[in-house]
Amino acid sequence: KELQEFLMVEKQKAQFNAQIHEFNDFCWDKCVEKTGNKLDSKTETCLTNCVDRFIDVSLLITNRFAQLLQKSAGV
Amino acid sequence: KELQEFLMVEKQKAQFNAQIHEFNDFCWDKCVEKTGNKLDSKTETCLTNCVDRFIDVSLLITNRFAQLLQKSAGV
Amino acid sequence: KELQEFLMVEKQKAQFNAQIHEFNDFCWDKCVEKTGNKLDSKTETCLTNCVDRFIDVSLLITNRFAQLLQKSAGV
Amino acid sequence: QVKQQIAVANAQELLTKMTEKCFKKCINKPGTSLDSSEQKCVAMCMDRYMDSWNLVSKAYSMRIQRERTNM
Amino acid sequence: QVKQQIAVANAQELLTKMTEKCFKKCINKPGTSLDSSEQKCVAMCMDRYMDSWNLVSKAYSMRIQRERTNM
Amino acid sequence: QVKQQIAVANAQELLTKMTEKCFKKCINKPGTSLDSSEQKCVAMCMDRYMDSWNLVSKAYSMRIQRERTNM
Repeated sequence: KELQEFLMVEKQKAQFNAQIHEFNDFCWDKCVEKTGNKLDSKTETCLTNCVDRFIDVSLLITNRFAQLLQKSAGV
Repeated sequence: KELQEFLMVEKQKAQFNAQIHEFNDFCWDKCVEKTGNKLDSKTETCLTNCVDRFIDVSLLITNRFAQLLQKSAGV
Repeated sequence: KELQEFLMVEKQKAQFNAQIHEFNDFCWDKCVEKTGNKLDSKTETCLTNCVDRFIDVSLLITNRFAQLLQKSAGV
Repeated sequence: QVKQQIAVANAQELLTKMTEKCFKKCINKPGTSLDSSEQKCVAMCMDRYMDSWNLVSKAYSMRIQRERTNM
Repeated sequence: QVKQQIAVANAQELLTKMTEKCFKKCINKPGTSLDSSEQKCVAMCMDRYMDSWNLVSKAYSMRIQRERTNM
Repeated sequence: QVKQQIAVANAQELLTKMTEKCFKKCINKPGTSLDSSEQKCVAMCMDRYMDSWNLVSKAYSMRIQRERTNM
Protein backbone atom coordinates (compact mmCIF):
# COMPACT_ATOMS: atom_id res chain seq x y z
CA LYS A 1 0.00 0.00 0.00
CA GLU A 2 2.88 2.34 0.78
CA LEU A 3 4.40 1.31 -2.51
CA GLN A 4 1.20 2.31 -4.32
CA GLU A 5 1.18 5.72 -2.68
CA PHE A 6 4.87 6.18 -3.46
CA LEU A 7 4.28 5.28 -7.11
CA MET A 8 1.32 7.64 -7.36
CA VAL A 9 3.27 10.54 -5.91
CA GLU A 10 6.14 9.84 -8.31
CA LYS A 11 3.72 9.65 -11.23
CA GLN A 12 2.25 13.02 -10.29
CA LYS A 13 5.72 14.51 -10.09
CA ALA A 14 6.49 13.17 -13.55
CA GLN A 15 3.26 14.69 -14.92
CA PHE A 16 4.06 17.99 -13.21
CA ASN A 17 7.51 18.03 -14.82
CA ALA A 18 6.11 17.09 -18.23
CA GLN A 19 3.67 19.99 -17.93
CA ILE A 20 6.49 22.41 -17.09
CA HIS A 21 8.46 21.25 -20.14
CA GLU A 22 5.43 21.99 -22.30
CA PHE A 23 4.78 25.41 -20.74
CA ASN A 24 8.44 26.35 -20.97
CA ASP A 25 8.65 25.27 -24.62
CA PHE A 26 5.56 27.31 -25.51
CA CYS A 27 6.28 30.40 -23.39
CA TRP A 28 9.96 30.52 -24.37
CA ASP A 29 8.88 30.96 -28.01
CA LYS A 30 6.30 33.55 -26.96
CA CYS A 31 8.46 35.64 -24.62
CA VAL A 32 12.21 35.21 -25.14
CA GLU A 33 13.74 37.12 -28.01
CA LYS A 34 17.35 37.71 -27.08
CA THR A 35 19.36 35.65 -24.64
CA GLY A 36 21.82 37.93 -22.83
CA ASN A 37 23.55 37.70 -19.47
CA LYS A 38 20.22 37.40 -17.72
CA LEU A 39 16.51 37.45 -18.47
CA ASP A 40 15.35 41.08 -18.31
CA SER A 41 12.37 41.89 -16.09
CA LYS A 42 10.03 42.32 -19.06
CA THR A 43 10.79 38.80 -20.25
CA GLU A 44 10.41 37.43 -16.73
CA THR A 45 6.98 39.03 -16.36
CA CYS A 46 5.99 37.71 -19.77
CA LEU A 47 6.99 34.14 -18.83
CA THR A 48 5.07 34.20 -15.54
CA ASN A 49 1.99 35.75 -17.15
CA CYS A 50 2.24 33.32 -20.06
CA VAL A 51 1.87 30.33 -17.74
CA ASP A 52 -1.07 31.88 -15.88
CA ARG A 53 -2.89 33.02 -19.01
CA PHE A 54 -2.32 29.64 -20.66
CA ILE A 55 -4.04 27.98 -17.72
CA ASP A 56 -6.83 30.63 -17.88
CA VAL A 57 -7.39 29.88 -21.57
CA SER A 58 -7.39 26.16 -20.88
CA LEU A 59 -9.96 26.53 -18.07
CA LEU A 60 -12.14 28.87 -20.11
CA ILE A 61 -12.20 26.46 -23.03
CA THR A 62 -12.80 23.40 -20.86
CA ASN A 63 -15.69 25.00 -18.94
CA ARG A 64 -17.29 26.37 -22.08
CA PHE A 65 -16.95 22.98 -23.75
CA ALA A 66 -18.68 21.32 -20.80
CA GLN A 67 -21.53 23.86 -21.04
CA LEU A 68 -21.96 23.23 -24.75
CA LEU A 69 -22.05 19.48 -24.11
CA GLN A 70 -24.72 19.92 -21.45
CA LYS A 71 -26.79 22.16 -23.70
CA SER A 72 -26.61 19.73 -26.60
CA ALA A 73 -27.60 16.94 -24.23
CA GLY A 74 -30.70 18.99 -23.42
CA VAL A 75 -30.00 19.16 -19.71
CA LYS B 1 -15.67 -13.09 -31.53
CA GLU B 2 -18.21 -10.30 -31.29
CA LEU B 3 -15.93 -8.66 -28.76
CA GLN B 4 -13.06 -8.75 -31.25
CA GLU B 5 -15.18 -7.14 -33.95
CA PHE B 6 -16.38 -4.52 -31.49
CA LEU B 7 -12.80 -3.72 -30.46
CA MET B 8 -11.66 -3.48 -34.06
CA VAL B 9 -14.46 -1.09 -34.97
CA GLU B 10 -13.63 1.05 -31.94
CA LYS B 11 -9.95 1.05 -32.85
CA GLN B 12 -10.78 2.21 -36.36
CA LYS B 13 -12.93 5.00 -34.98
CA ALA B 14 -10.06 6.08 -32.75
CA GLN B 15 -7.69 6.13 -35.73
CA PHE B 16 -10.23 8.05 -37.79
CA ASN B 17 -10.53 10.65 -35.02
CA ALA B 18 -6.77 10.88 -34.59
CA GLN B 19 -6.47 11.50 -38.33
CA ILE B 20 -9.06 14.30 -38.18
CA HIS B 21 -7.18 15.96 -35.33
CA GLU B 22 -4.04 15.93 -37.48
CA PHE B 23 -5.79 17.25 -40.60
CA ASN B 24 -7.56 19.95 -38.60
CA ASP B 25 -4.33 21.04 -36.91
CA PHE B 26 -2.52 21.27 -40.25
CA CYS B 27 -5.35 22.82 -42.31
CA TRP B 28 -6.30 25.31 -39.59
CA ASP B 29 -2.78 26.78 -39.82
CA LYS B 30 -2.99 26.75 -43.60
CA CYS B 31 -6.48 28.24 -44.05
CA VAL B 32 -7.75 30.15 -41.01
CA GLU B 33 -6.47 33.69 -40.58
CA LYS B 34 -9.10 35.56 -38.63
CA THR B 35 -11.70 33.99 -36.38
CA GLY B 36 -14.93 36.03 -36.60
CA ASN B 37 -18.55 35.15 -35.96
CA LYS B 38 -18.38 32.37 -38.50
CA LEU B 39 -15.99 30.80 -40.98
CA ASP B 40 -16.34 32.66 -44.29
CA SER B 41 -16.95 30.61 -47.42
CA LYS B 42 -13.39 31.10 -48.70
CA THR B 43 -12.00 29.59 -45.51
CA GLU B 44 -14.52 26.74 -45.64
CA THR B 45 -13.55 25.90 -49.22
CA CYS B 46 -9.87 26.07 -48.27
CA LEU B 47 -10.38 23.64 -45.37
CA THR B 48 -12.27 21.10 -47.48
CA ASN B 49 -9.76 21.33 -50.33
CA CYS B 50 -6.87 21.15 -47.88
CA VAL B 51 -8.03 17.74 -46.62
CA ASP B 52 -8.53 16.40 -50.14
CA ARG B 53 -5.22 17.74 -51.49
CA PHE B 54 -3.38 16.45 -48.43
CA ILE B 55 -4.69 12.97 -49.18
CA ASP B 56 -3.79 13.44 -52.86
CA VAL B 57 -0.22 14.38 -51.95
CA SER B 58 0.00 11.44 -49.58
CA LEU B 59 -1.24 9.00 -52.27
CA LEU B 60 1.05 10.47 -54.93
CA ILE B 61 4.07 10.14 -52.68
CA THR B 62 3.18 6.65 -51.50
CA ASN B 63 2.59 5.32 -55.04
CA ARG B 64 5.73 6.95 -56.39
CA PHE B 65 7.74 5.54 -53.50
CA ALA B 66 6.40 2.05 -54.23
CA GLN B 67 7.42 2.45 -57.89
CA LEU B 68 10.93 3.54 -56.93
CA LEU B 69 11.25 0.56 -54.61
CA GLN B 70 10.15 -1.83 -57.36
CA LYS B 71 12.57 -0.28 -59.83
CA SER B 72 15.48 -0.50 -57.40
CA ALA B 73 14.53 -4.11 -56.71
CA GLY B 74 14.88 -4.73 -60.45
CA VAL B 75 11.33 -6.02 -60.83
CA LYS C 1 21.53 -15.44 -26.48
CA GLU C 2 21.95 -14.93 -30.19
CA LEU C 3 18.36 -13.77 -30.27
CA GLN C 4 19.14 -11.12 -27.64
CA GLU C 5 22.08 -9.82 -29.61
CA PHE C 6 20.03 -9.79 -32.78
CA LEU C 7 17.26 -7.83 -31.05
CA MET C 8 19.73 -5.34 -29.60
CA VAL C 9 21.33 -4.70 -32.97
CA GLU C 10 17.90 -4.19 -34.53
CA LYS C 11 16.91 -1.83 -31.73
CA GLN C 12 20.05 0.23 -32.31
CA LYS C 13 19.30 0.39 -36.01
CA ALA C 14 15.78 1.61 -35.24
CA GLN C 15 17.17 4.32 -32.95
CA PHE C 16 19.72 5.32 -35.58
CA ASN C 17 16.94 5.66 -38.15
CA ALA C 18 14.71 7.61 -35.75
CA GLN C 19 17.62 9.98 -35.16
CA ILE C 20 18.12 10.49 -38.88
CA HIS C 21 14.43 11.30 -39.33
CA GLU C 22 14.75 13.96 -36.63
CA PHE C 23 17.95 15.44 -38.07
CA ASN C 24 16.52 15.46 -41.56
CA ASP C 25 13.29 17.12 -40.41
CA PHE C 26 15.21 19.82 -38.55
CA CYS C 27 17.97 20.41 -41.12
CA TRP C 28 15.57 20.36 -44.08
CA ASP C 29 13.75 23.35 -42.57
CA LYS C 30 17.08 25.04 -41.85
CA CYS C 31 18.79 24.45 -45.20
CA VAL C 32 16.41 23.67 -48.06
CA GLU C 33 14.65 26.62 -49.64
CA LYS C 34 13.87 25.61 -53.19
CA THR C 35 13.54 22.07 -54.45
CA GLY C 36 14.81 21.90 -58.03
CA ASN C 37 16.23 19.09 -60.14
CA LYS C 38 18.92 18.44 -57.57
CA LEU C 39 20.22 19.79 -54.28
CA ASP C 40 22.78 22.50 -55.06
CA SER C 41 26.19 22.24 -53.42
CA LYS C 42 25.45 25.07 -50.96
CA THR C 43 22.41 23.21 -49.67
CA GLU C 44 24.36 19.95 -49.48
CA THR C 45 27.09 21.60 -47.42
CA CYS C 46 24.49 23.19 -45.18
CA LEU C 47 22.81 19.81 -44.53
CA THR C 48 26.06 18.07 -43.67
CA ASN C 49 27.22 20.92 -41.43
CA CYS C 50 23.80 21.12 -39.83
CA VAL C 51 24.04 17.51 -38.61
CA ASP C 52 27.55 18.01 -37.27
CA ARG C 53 26.84 21.33 -35.56
CA PHE C 54 23.61 19.92 -34.08
CA ILE C 55 25.65 17.16 -32.48
CA ASP C 56 28.25 19.74 -31.34
CA VAL C 57 25.55 21.83 -29.68
CA SER C 58 24.08 18.74 -28.06
CA LEU C 59 27.48 17.67 -26.68
CA LEU C 60 28.32 21.18 -25.49
CA ILE C 61 25.03 21.45 -23.64
CA THR C 62 25.24 17.96 -22.16
CA ASN C 63 28.82 18.44 -20.90
CA ARG C 64 28.09 21.87 -19.48
CA PHE C 65 24.98 20.52 -17.78
CA ALA C 66 27.01 17.73 -16.19
CA GLN C 67 29.55 20.31 -14.93
CA LEU C 68 26.80 22.47 -13.42
CA LEU C 69 25.34 19.40 -11.70
CA GLN C 70 28.72 18.49 -10.24
CA LYS C 71 29.32 22.05 -9.05
CA SER C 72 25.91 22.25 -7.41
CA ALA C 73 26.56 18.87 -5.76
CA GLY C 74 29.69 20.44 -4.28
CA VAL C 75 32.04 17.89 -5.82
CA GLN D 1 -16.32 1.52 -21.64
CA VAL D 2 -14.04 1.41 -24.63
CA LYS D 3 -16.41 3.82 -26.36
CA GLN D 4 -16.32 6.20 -23.45
CA GLN D 5 -12.54 6.06 -23.25
CA ILE D 6 -12.28 6.97 -26.91
CA ALA D 7 -14.81 9.78 -26.51
CA VAL D 8 -12.86 11.15 -23.57
CA ALA D 9 -9.52 10.83 -25.38
CA ASN D 10 -11.04 12.59 -28.36
CA ALA D 11 -12.43 15.44 -26.27
CA GLN D 12 -9.13 15.86 -24.44
CA GLU D 13 -7.17 16.04 -27.66
CA LEU D 14 -9.65 18.63 -28.97
CA LEU D 15 -9.36 20.71 -25.78
CA THR D 16 -5.56 20.58 -25.89
CA LYS D 17 -5.41 21.67 -29.53
CA MET D 18 -7.96 24.46 -29.04
CA THR D 19 -6.09 25.84 -26.04
CA GLU D 20 -2.84 26.01 -28.00
CA LYS D 21 -4.31 27.36 -31.25
CA CYS D 22 -6.54 29.95 -29.55
CA PHE D 23 -3.84 31.13 -27.18
CA LYS D 24 -1.67 31.75 -30.24
CA LYS D 25 -4.46 33.56 -32.08
CA CYS D 26 -5.81 35.65 -29.20
CA ILE D 27 -3.05 36.39 -26.66
CA ASN D 28 -0.39 38.57 -28.23
CA LYS D 29 1.18 39.81 -25.02
CA PRO D 30 0.19 37.81 -21.92
CA GLY D 31 -0.94 40.36 -19.31
CA THR D 32 -1.88 40.10 -15.64
CA SER D 33 -5.30 38.69 -16.52
CA LEU D 34 -7.38 37.69 -19.54
CA ASP D 35 -9.15 40.92 -20.51
CA SER D 36 -12.68 40.81 -21.91
CA SER D 37 -11.59 41.15 -25.55
CA GLU D 38 -9.18 38.24 -25.12
CA GLN D 39 -11.94 36.16 -23.54
CA LYS D 40 -14.29 36.96 -26.41
CA CYS D 41 -11.60 36.11 -28.93
CA VAL D 42 -10.93 32.76 -27.23
CA ALA D 43 -14.65 31.88 -27.17
CA MET D 44 -15.04 32.71 -30.88
CA CYS D 45 -11.81 30.94 -31.81
CA MET D 46 -13.05 27.86 -29.98
CA ASP D 47 -16.34 27.85 -31.91
CA ARG D 48 -14.51 28.27 -35.22
CA TYR D 49 -12.09 25.48 -34.33
CA MET D 50 -15.02 23.15 -33.76
CA ASP D 51 -16.65 24.30 -37.01
CA SER D 52 -13.39 23.53 -38.74
CA TRP D 53 -13.23 20.13 -37.05
CA ASN D 54 -16.70 19.28 -38.34
CA LEU D 55 -15.88 20.42 -41.88
CA VAL D 56 -12.64 18.47 -41.93
CA SER D 57 -14.38 15.42 -40.55
CA LYS D 58 -17.06 15.61 -43.25
CA ALA D 59 -14.51 16.11 -46.02
CA TYR D 60 -12.49 13.13 -44.80
CA SER D 61 -15.56 10.88 -44.54
CA MET D 62 -16.68 11.79 -48.04
CA ARG D 63 -13.22 11.12 -49.40
CA ILE D 64 -13.13 7.69 -47.79
CA GLN D 65 -16.51 6.88 -49.35
CA ARG D 66 -15.38 8.06 -52.78
CA GLU D 67 -12.21 5.97 -52.58
CA ARG D 68 -14.28 2.91 -51.66
CA THR D 69 -16.65 3.45 -54.57
CA ASN D 70 -13.69 3.69 -56.96
CA MET D 71 -12.19 0.43 -55.78
CA GLN E 1 10.28 -10.24 -39.04
CA VAL E 2 11.78 -7.68 -36.67
CA LYS E 3 13.86 -6.40 -39.56
CA GLN E 4 10.81 -6.07 -41.76
CA GLN E 5 8.89 -4.26 -39.06
CA ILE E 6 11.69 -1.74 -38.68
CA ALA E 7 11.94 -1.29 -42.44
CA VAL E 8 8.20 -0.70 -42.66
CA ALA E 9 8.21 1.70 -39.70
CA ASN E 10 11.11 3.56 -41.29
CA ALA E 11 9.36 3.84 -44.66
CA GLN E 12 6.11 4.99 -43.05
CA GLU E 13 7.90 7.69 -41.08
CA LEU E 14 9.62 8.83 -44.27
CA LEU E 15 6.31 8.93 -46.20
CA THR E 16 4.61 10.88 -43.41
CA LYS E 17 7.40 13.46 -43.24
CA MET E 18 7.59 13.85 -47.02
CA THR E 19 3.84 14.37 -47.30
CA GLU E 20 3.91 17.13 -44.72
CA LYS E 21 7.07 18.86 -45.93
CA CYS E 22 6.15 18.69 -49.62
CA PHE E 23 2.57 19.81 -49.06
CA LYS E 24 4.00 22.86 -47.27
CA LYS E 25 6.51 23.53 -50.06
CA CYS E 26 4.25 22.89 -53.06
CA ILE E 27 0.62 23.67 -52.17
CA ASN E 28 0.20 27.35 -51.43
CA LYS E 29 -3.56 27.52 -51.89
CA PRO E 30 -5.27 24.13 -51.90
CA GLY E 31 -7.53 24.06 -55.01
CA THR E 32 -10.12 21.63 -56.31
CA SER E 33 -7.42 19.26 -57.59
CA LEU E 34 -3.65 18.90 -57.68
CA ASP E 35 -2.68 20.70 -60.90
CA SER E 36 0.25 19.44 -62.97
CA SER E 37 2.73 21.98 -61.63
CA GLU E 38 1.86 21.01 -58.07
CA GLN E 39 2.28 17.33 -58.95
CA LYS E 40 5.69 18.02 -60.50
CA CYS E 41 6.72 20.05 -57.47
CA VAL E 42 5.68 17.24 -55.11
CA ALA E 43 7.60 14.64 -57.13
CA MET E 44 10.75 16.78 -57.15
CA CYS E 45 10.39 17.68 -53.49
CA MET E 46 10.11 13.99 -52.68
CA ASP E 47 13.31 13.18 -54.55
CA ARG E 48 15.16 16.01 -52.82
CA TYR E 49 13.85 14.91 -49.43
CA MET E 50 15.29 11.46 -50.03
CA ASP E 51 18.58 12.97 -51.23
CA SER E 52 18.66 14.98 -48.04
CA TRP E 53 17.89 11.86 -46.00
CA ASN E 54 20.84 10.06 -47.56
CA LEU E 55 23.20 12.99 -46.99
CA VAL E 56 22.11 13.35 -43.37
CA SER E 57 22.44 9.63 -42.84
CA LYS E 58 25.99 9.67 -44.25
CA ALA E 59 27.00 12.69 -42.18
CA TYR E 60 25.66 11.06 -39.02
CA SER E 61 27.40 7.73 -39.71
CA MET E 62 30.70 9.48 -40.33
CA ARG E 63 30.36 11.47 -37.14
CA ILE E 64 29.69 8.34 -35.11
CA GLN E 65 32.81 6.74 -36.59
CA ARG E 66 34.93 9.81 -35.82
CA GLU E 67 33.68 9.92 -32.24
CA ARG E 68 34.57 6.22 -31.83
CA THR E 69 38.06 6.75 -33.19
CA ASN E 70 38.60 9.63 -30.76
CA MET E 71 37.59 7.57 -27.76
CA GLN F 1 14.93 3.75 -8.61
CA VAL F 2 11.65 5.20 -9.82
CA LYS F 3 12.81 8.58 -8.54
CA GLN F 4 16.08 8.28 -10.42
CA GLN F 5 14.33 7.24 -13.59
CA ILE F 6 12.10 10.30 -13.42
CA ALA F 7 15.06 12.57 -12.66
CA VAL F 8 16.94 11.14 -15.64
CA ALA F 9 13.90 11.42 -17.93
CA ASN F 10 13.43 15.01 -16.79
CA ALA F 11 17.08 15.91 -17.44
CA GLN F 12 17.02 14.24 -20.86
CA GLU F 13 13.90 16.13 -21.88
CA LEU F 14 15.52 19.38 -20.72
CA LEU F 15 18.72 18.63 -22.68
CA THR F 16 16.75 17.78 -25.83
CA LYS F 17 14.68 20.96 -25.65
CA MET F 18 17.72 23.16 -24.94
CA THR F 19 19.65 21.70 -27.84
CA GLU F 20 16.82 22.44 -30.25
CA LYS F 21 15.92 25.89 -28.92
CA CYS F 22 19.54 27.07 -28.63
CA PHE F 23 20.55 25.71 -32.04
CA LYS F 24 17.67 27.73 -33.47
CA LYS F 25 18.67 30.86 -31.55
CA CYS F 26 22.45 30.68 -32.05
CA ILE F 27 23.27 28.90 -35.32
CA ASN F 28 22.04 30.90 -38.28
CA LYS F 29 24.20 29.27 -40.91
CA PRO F 30 25.80 25.99 -39.82
CA GLY F 31 29.52 26.27 -40.67
CA THR F 32 32.42 23.81 -40.56
CA SER F 33 32.70 24.18 -36.78
CA LEU F 34 31.06 25.96 -33.86
CA ASP F 35 32.93 29.28 -33.70
CA SER F 36 33.56 30.92 -30.33
CA SER F 37 30.67 33.37 -30.60
CA GLU F 38 28.29 30.50 -31.34
CA GLN F 39 29.65 28.58 -28.36
CA LYS F 40 29.17 31.59 -26.11
CA CYS F 41 25.65 32.10 -27.42
CA VAL F 42 24.76 28.45 -26.78
CA ALA F 43 26.13 28.60 -23.22
CA MET F 44 24.15 31.77 -22.45
CA CYS F 45 21.03 30.45 -24.12
CA MET F 46 21.28 27.31 -22.01
CA ASP F 47 21.50 29.33 -18.79
CA ARG F 48 18.53 31.45 -19.80
CA TYR F 49 16.52 28.35 -20.74
CA MET F 50 17.10 26.96 -17.25
CA ASP F 51 16.20 30.34 -15.69
CA SER F 52 13.02 30.25 -17.70
CA TRP F 53 12.33 26.67 -16.60
CA ASN F 54 12.64 27.70 -12.96
CA LEU F 55 10.37 30.72 -13.42
CA VAL F 56 7.75 28.67 -15.21
CA SER F 57 7.96 25.96 -12.59
CA LYS F 58 7.46 28.52 -9.81
CA ALA F 59 4.54 30.18 -11.60
CA TYR F 60 2.87 26.82 -12.16
CA SER F 61 3.33 25.71 -8.52
CA MET F 62 1.89 28.98 -7.24
CA ARG F 63 -1.08 28.67 -9.54
CA ILE F 64 -1.81 25.15 -8.35
CA GLN F 65 -1.71 26.36 -4.75
CA ARG F 66 -4.03 29.27 -5.51
CA GLU F 67 -6.52 26.98 -7.25
CA ARG F 68 -6.49 24.66 -4.23
CA THR F 69 -7.14 27.52 -1.82
CA ASN F 70 -10.08 28.67 -3.93
CA MET F 71 -11.71 25.27 -3.92
